[in-house]
Amino acid sequence: MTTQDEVRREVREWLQANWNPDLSLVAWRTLLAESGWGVPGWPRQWYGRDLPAALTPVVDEEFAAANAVGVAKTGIRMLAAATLLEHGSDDQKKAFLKRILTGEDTWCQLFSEPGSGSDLAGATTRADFDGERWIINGQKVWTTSAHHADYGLLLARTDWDVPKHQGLTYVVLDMKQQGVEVHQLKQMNGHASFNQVFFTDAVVPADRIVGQPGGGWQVAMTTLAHERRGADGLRGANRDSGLKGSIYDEERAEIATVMAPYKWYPQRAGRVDLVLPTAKALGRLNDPVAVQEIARLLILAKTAEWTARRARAAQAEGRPQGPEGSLGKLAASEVARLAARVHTLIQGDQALLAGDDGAVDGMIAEVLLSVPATSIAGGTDEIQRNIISERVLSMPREPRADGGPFREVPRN
Amino acid sequence: MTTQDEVRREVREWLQANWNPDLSLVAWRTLLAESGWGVPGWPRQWYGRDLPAALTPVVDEEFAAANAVGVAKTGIRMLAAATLLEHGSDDQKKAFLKRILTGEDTWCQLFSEPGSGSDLAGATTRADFDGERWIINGQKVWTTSAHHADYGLLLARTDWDVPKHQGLTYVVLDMKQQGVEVHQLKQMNGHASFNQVFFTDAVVPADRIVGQPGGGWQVAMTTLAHERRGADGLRGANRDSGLKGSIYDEERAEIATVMAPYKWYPQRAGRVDLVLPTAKALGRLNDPVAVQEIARLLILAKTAEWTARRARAAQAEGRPQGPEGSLGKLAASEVARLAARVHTLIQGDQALLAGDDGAVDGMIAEVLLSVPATSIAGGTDEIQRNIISERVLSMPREPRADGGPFREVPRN
Amino acid sequence: MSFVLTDEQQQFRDVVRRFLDDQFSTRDVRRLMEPRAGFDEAFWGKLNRDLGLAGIIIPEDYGGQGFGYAELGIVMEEMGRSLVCAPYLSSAVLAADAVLTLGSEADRETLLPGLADGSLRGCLASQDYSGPECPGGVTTATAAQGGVRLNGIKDFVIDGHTANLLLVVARSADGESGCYRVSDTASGLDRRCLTTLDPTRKLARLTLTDVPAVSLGTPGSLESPLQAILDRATVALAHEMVGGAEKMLYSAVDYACTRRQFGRLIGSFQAIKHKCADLLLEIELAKSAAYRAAVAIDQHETVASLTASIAKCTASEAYLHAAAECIQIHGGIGFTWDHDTHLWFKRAKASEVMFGDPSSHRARALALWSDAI
Amino acid sequence: MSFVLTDEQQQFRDVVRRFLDDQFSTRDVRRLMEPRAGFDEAFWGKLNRDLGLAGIIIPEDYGGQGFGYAELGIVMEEMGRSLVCAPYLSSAVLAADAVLTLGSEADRETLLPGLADGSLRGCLASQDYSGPECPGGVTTATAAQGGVRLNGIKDFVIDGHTANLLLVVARSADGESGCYRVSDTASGLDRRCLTTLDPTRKLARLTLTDVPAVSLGTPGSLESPLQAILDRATVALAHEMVGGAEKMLYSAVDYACTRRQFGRLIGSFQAIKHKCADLLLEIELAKSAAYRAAVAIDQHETVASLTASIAKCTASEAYLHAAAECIQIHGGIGFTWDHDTHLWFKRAKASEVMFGDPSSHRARALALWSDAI
Repeated sequence: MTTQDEVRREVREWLQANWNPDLSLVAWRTLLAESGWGVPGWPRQWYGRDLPAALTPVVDEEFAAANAVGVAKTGIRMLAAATLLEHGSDDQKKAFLKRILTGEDTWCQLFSEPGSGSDLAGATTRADFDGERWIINGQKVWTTSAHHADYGLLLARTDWDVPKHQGLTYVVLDMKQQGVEVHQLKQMNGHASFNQVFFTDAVVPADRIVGQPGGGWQVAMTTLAHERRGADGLRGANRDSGLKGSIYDEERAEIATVMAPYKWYPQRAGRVDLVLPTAKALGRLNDPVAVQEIARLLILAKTAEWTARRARAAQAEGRPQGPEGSLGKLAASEVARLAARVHTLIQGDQALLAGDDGAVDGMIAEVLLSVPATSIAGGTDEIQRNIISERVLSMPREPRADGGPFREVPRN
Repeated sequence: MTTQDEVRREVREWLQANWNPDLSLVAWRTLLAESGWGVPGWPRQWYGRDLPAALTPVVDEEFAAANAVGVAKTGIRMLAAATLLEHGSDDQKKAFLKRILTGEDTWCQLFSEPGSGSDLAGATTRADFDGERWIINGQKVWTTSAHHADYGLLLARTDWDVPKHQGLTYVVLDMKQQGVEVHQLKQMNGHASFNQVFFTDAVVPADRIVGQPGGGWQVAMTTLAHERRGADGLRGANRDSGLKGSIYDEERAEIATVMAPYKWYPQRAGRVDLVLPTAKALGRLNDPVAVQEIARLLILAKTAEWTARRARAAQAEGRPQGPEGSLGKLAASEVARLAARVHTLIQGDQALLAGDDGAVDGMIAEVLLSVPATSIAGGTDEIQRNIISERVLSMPREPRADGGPFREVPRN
Repeated sequence: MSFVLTDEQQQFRDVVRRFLDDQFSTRDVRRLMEPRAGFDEAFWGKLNRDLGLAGIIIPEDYGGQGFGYAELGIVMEEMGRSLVCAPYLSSAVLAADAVLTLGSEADRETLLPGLADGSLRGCLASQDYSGPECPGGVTTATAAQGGVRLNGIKDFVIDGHTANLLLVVARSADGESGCYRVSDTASGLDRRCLTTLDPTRKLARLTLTDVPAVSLGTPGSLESPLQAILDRATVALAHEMVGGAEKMLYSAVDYACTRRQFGRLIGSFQAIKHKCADLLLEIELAKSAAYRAAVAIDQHETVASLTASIAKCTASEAYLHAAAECIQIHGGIGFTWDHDTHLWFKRAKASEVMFGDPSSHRARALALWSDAI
Repeated sequence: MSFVLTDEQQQFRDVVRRFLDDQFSTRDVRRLMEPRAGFDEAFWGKLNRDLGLAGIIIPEDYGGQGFGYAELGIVMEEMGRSLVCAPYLSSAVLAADAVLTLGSEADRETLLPGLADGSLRGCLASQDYSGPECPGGVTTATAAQGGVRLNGIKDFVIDGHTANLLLVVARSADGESGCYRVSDTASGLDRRCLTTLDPTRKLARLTLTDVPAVSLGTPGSLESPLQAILDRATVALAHEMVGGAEKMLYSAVDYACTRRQFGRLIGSFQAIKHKCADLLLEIELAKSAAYRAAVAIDQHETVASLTASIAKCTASEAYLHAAAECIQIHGGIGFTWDHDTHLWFKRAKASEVMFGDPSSHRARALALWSDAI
């Protein structure tokens, strides 16, 4: 068995021999992908080194020590990669994985539809086989980064005469084609981070099906599980190394593009970090009522963090990944809701002020207008409660009203 | 149209001529029932005077002014009377109504069963017709006063091959017979105010059916509507006139018997009245956190009271009685729950002490152990929310899982 | 004390609702919420010509309708439901009440007819600016030739940047507080529309530098009458909030009764039904409080301040809760700019802290608690 | 810092759970909750002979097991789940910790082996009686021949009426606080079992009138070590509460998965399912807090008091909420005496205010807040 020290020595030697900040970003990442050190946890056959999860942090540490740039790791691309690794054909892996790591391609996820939000499996965007290619018609929504994505992970209905979960097919769609139209969607907080995507006879070649025709729901579940686990690498991706040099500039630009739609996510989560500083600055820690509410919030956020850590530690010890993602998501909704209340309690009528007039550069106002998204995006609180009660507590499902051929299911 | 003044003169004259505190309670109430002044809102044919609801308070005022005892008005007897007035045969009215008013008979309500609590219409106590009489077998529960009641309002299943609401029959059951066994049921707060009632080949004569065989659910709805409206006369029945004389003593004794099982109801409701006095006595009004919670409670209780008054005023103006009962019941649950929290916050560890050691003669501890009943008794909060959403907000019912012949409905 | 609308009041509500349904939509809200807009001259004119709404609480002798707060409450509820953008709270409620309460007979005769017909759009600048760099700032009135000069900064003045009758509370050197009329074109007056999270109702900051002013009525100990004016405006606001909350609830219910997921109307799921039932209860309680508070004003009860606080904190929580759940029940679409729900959500959020947040009103309610309510 | 039980800890939990499942049921609870009972000598003996539970935190040198609060937490969770009635919190946690922390080496050698094998059942009387007629009363220690005499009233002493080792906190004339051993048969000692709403754990009032006592360790400024002892007991209690809360949740879930109404298992209704999901989250958060607080004690972290407060207030609310919802989901039957749920409900309610109510712990948590947690 490989030890930590062996891995550390090996990666350090490789970096000493190969790391070169004067390369272009893509050139360096190509080298990295081929060496397997970019994603050492992946299979050797596909740009990895089959390293157990417990040992990959060592690699990250050595990259950080050497100020070496890593592969592209943020955004939907990582969900695409995880899904293709699990369900893709060898040809698909060959075609897409490397360019995902080099950052040459960006991706988006085309699951939600206006008529199927909570009920993702109720998608009605259709893919019809014309004997040679799949012809796509319909509409998707809540698509982050669709306006610059090269490829989309599309869930489409290919069979209307079987129960709804069995008639879906998962395909890789080339976004840069006629028949794909992308419109921005503005939110109530003024940001516009999502898109609507319209398909009019868009085309997907036959070999771009991931998994089997009719087996799209299982493939989508893989993508969603990785998303709930936070594999989209959005956490902490905003840290800037501050290093000077063209390759670092290139990396920063790449990350900035991917992260742009997520700028308001910290506000959506409630900006718990602002609570104590603003309360102190405004002398609100002398008010016992404010103290109770602030404590309630900080305790909720902290115990949620500990609970997530406990779940991760259990996984690290090899216990199965459960639906803790749903517990964490529900906790995050509570935190965000309570944070909005607490910010208001602290600020009083100053909470009204927005933009340049607003407290903490308008961040408080942005929090107040952003938190309502937390309990909706990525599955509503109600869906999370269904998942928790059914999959963790093993409580019975509700009687189904959507069985039988999808064609006959009542829908919008 | 009769005016207030006319009614006032008429009742005053009648009382001057007839009120005699030296009569026995039953003798006086018999006179009263026959005069129609005991329940002036009832039909003339049945011990009333057809007086509109707006005018009956005048009668009460004159009785109070004369210190005249009224008819028996508390407990399930009034629900029995209201139900018989609406659905009973003339023979039944003749047999029962007068003795209800004189207080000679007491009644109980036999609806709930161990297997049908929220789902009252799922009753499985059976009534089988033997060609002459109905034979009753089964078990009821949560029956207040069953141990001394003369008659019971029984909902029993007479047809197992029709949908569940259509196979129920409503009968008047003589409680003083073999085949009816009553056991006390002790609650978690130490009181024992309810009974279980077991039927083993108990007998109901054919002419004791109220309404039609199979039409029991509609009749039960009448009883329940009167119950939710508070027609059981439990509100304010504890006021003692303090008057001396044998007829008053008799009345007090009669009321005491009926009211005994309800002794803990004020505690169940949360004893909001104790909050300000105890908070003041313990100096807790200096604590801003306590102040918030106390205010929250008092405001909740007060706005619930105003809302009930608004609903009554609307009814008094002739607008239809709606399902406001469910809103009031839901509010009462909130009040009770919050009251328990507030009492604890005020008392701190003194809240632990019970019995003679306890705050306010142990009343606070009794509140803490009684409030959980509020959100259950008389229909759970969940049932009230169903009623409100379906009947006030016209939201769709859930898909039925209990249609078809009752025999085939899955049950406990 | 009656809690039930009379038939006349019910008819009045129907008239107001029909008018607003015809004349005002969220398309207007979206137009008027642009920076510095705030209201529409034509709509304001029609509102007053056709229904005389600006004069509701102004006595008939001064050109008004001489109604009470019960009727005002009806108007506010309907305006809350339709999310009307107009200087109604500022002018027809606050300014009209200030002139009625504080003004001399001459002031009333001069100002009330204009306020009643809407040609005057008043505002009441009662709150001093209190930023970190200027805590506890007080606007002062200094005697000068032919009147006084005002200096200071007034904050959160509703419609303060568009009003053409400015009433400003200030304190003189001897500590007396007074209410002063300032011309909207006075020199030394700077009016800035604040950027707030609720673009549907505009708030302004008035900076006064040696601004000439004349006293409204006689300066004196105005704390108590001023508080009473604010209390009455608080009750009017509570009615507006109750109307908005009801709109949010029924909007959510309507959507839930047409939207299908999992082969069912989402309104058939208990998760949604029970949410709506709880909201209805909360809103009914808040409505009772608002009605009760209006009665207390109209009957000149001593508990008017207490009931105002009860009305405000229950309405605040009900409205915000209803607006948030309305977004939740709509799901993603409810969070978009193009969907209308956020317009009410923003009004709810801003109204929550206007005239005091719920916790301050709860504390005041308990301090004033009386069995007479 | 690890939040996950090791395999050994998991096995230990299994052993404790199996033992309690076999040896203790709610039939025992009902027997022991009779007035003045409180525990069962035979069960207590077996608990300590078979599993050595009374010695969990006592070092091996003194006959204990030398475990930390992680293991103690496991025991408390399981005891909470089974609603064990035994002098465990009083003796194995509070008294053992007091002797360890405050006692001299001689005290430890004399007392710990007995506490570890259960032959000594200790209690710690730390709280002074404070009734309306005697606010702020303080128990005093006065020097006398061969030791001291104690005077005062101690309140809410867990198992104080049955303990055979009484440790009493008192203050001397010069203001020093000390902890004193009192014989359970001492003259002048009156012990009364209080009537509380939770008959499953007995609390006593000790009235001391010139009671002879000897000092445990050296009197001095004991505020800080005493607070630390109470903090650690608070963490142990939080674990017990988490165990009880889980029991309540799973009891509700089990019932909902067998009870049918309207032709369906009630556990298939969202009203019930979502309640249970929310409870699970709340309990998981409280459990994380309890684990974190145990780690802080075992690692001697400076944030131990802070994490104790977090653990206590989250566990209090989760337990009470779970017990109340467990009654609600059971419906009427859950409110009856013969059904077991109320036993946990009462323990939850009493534990809520023991060692400080949630709001006092929240306030303390914020005062102590640190980024080091």
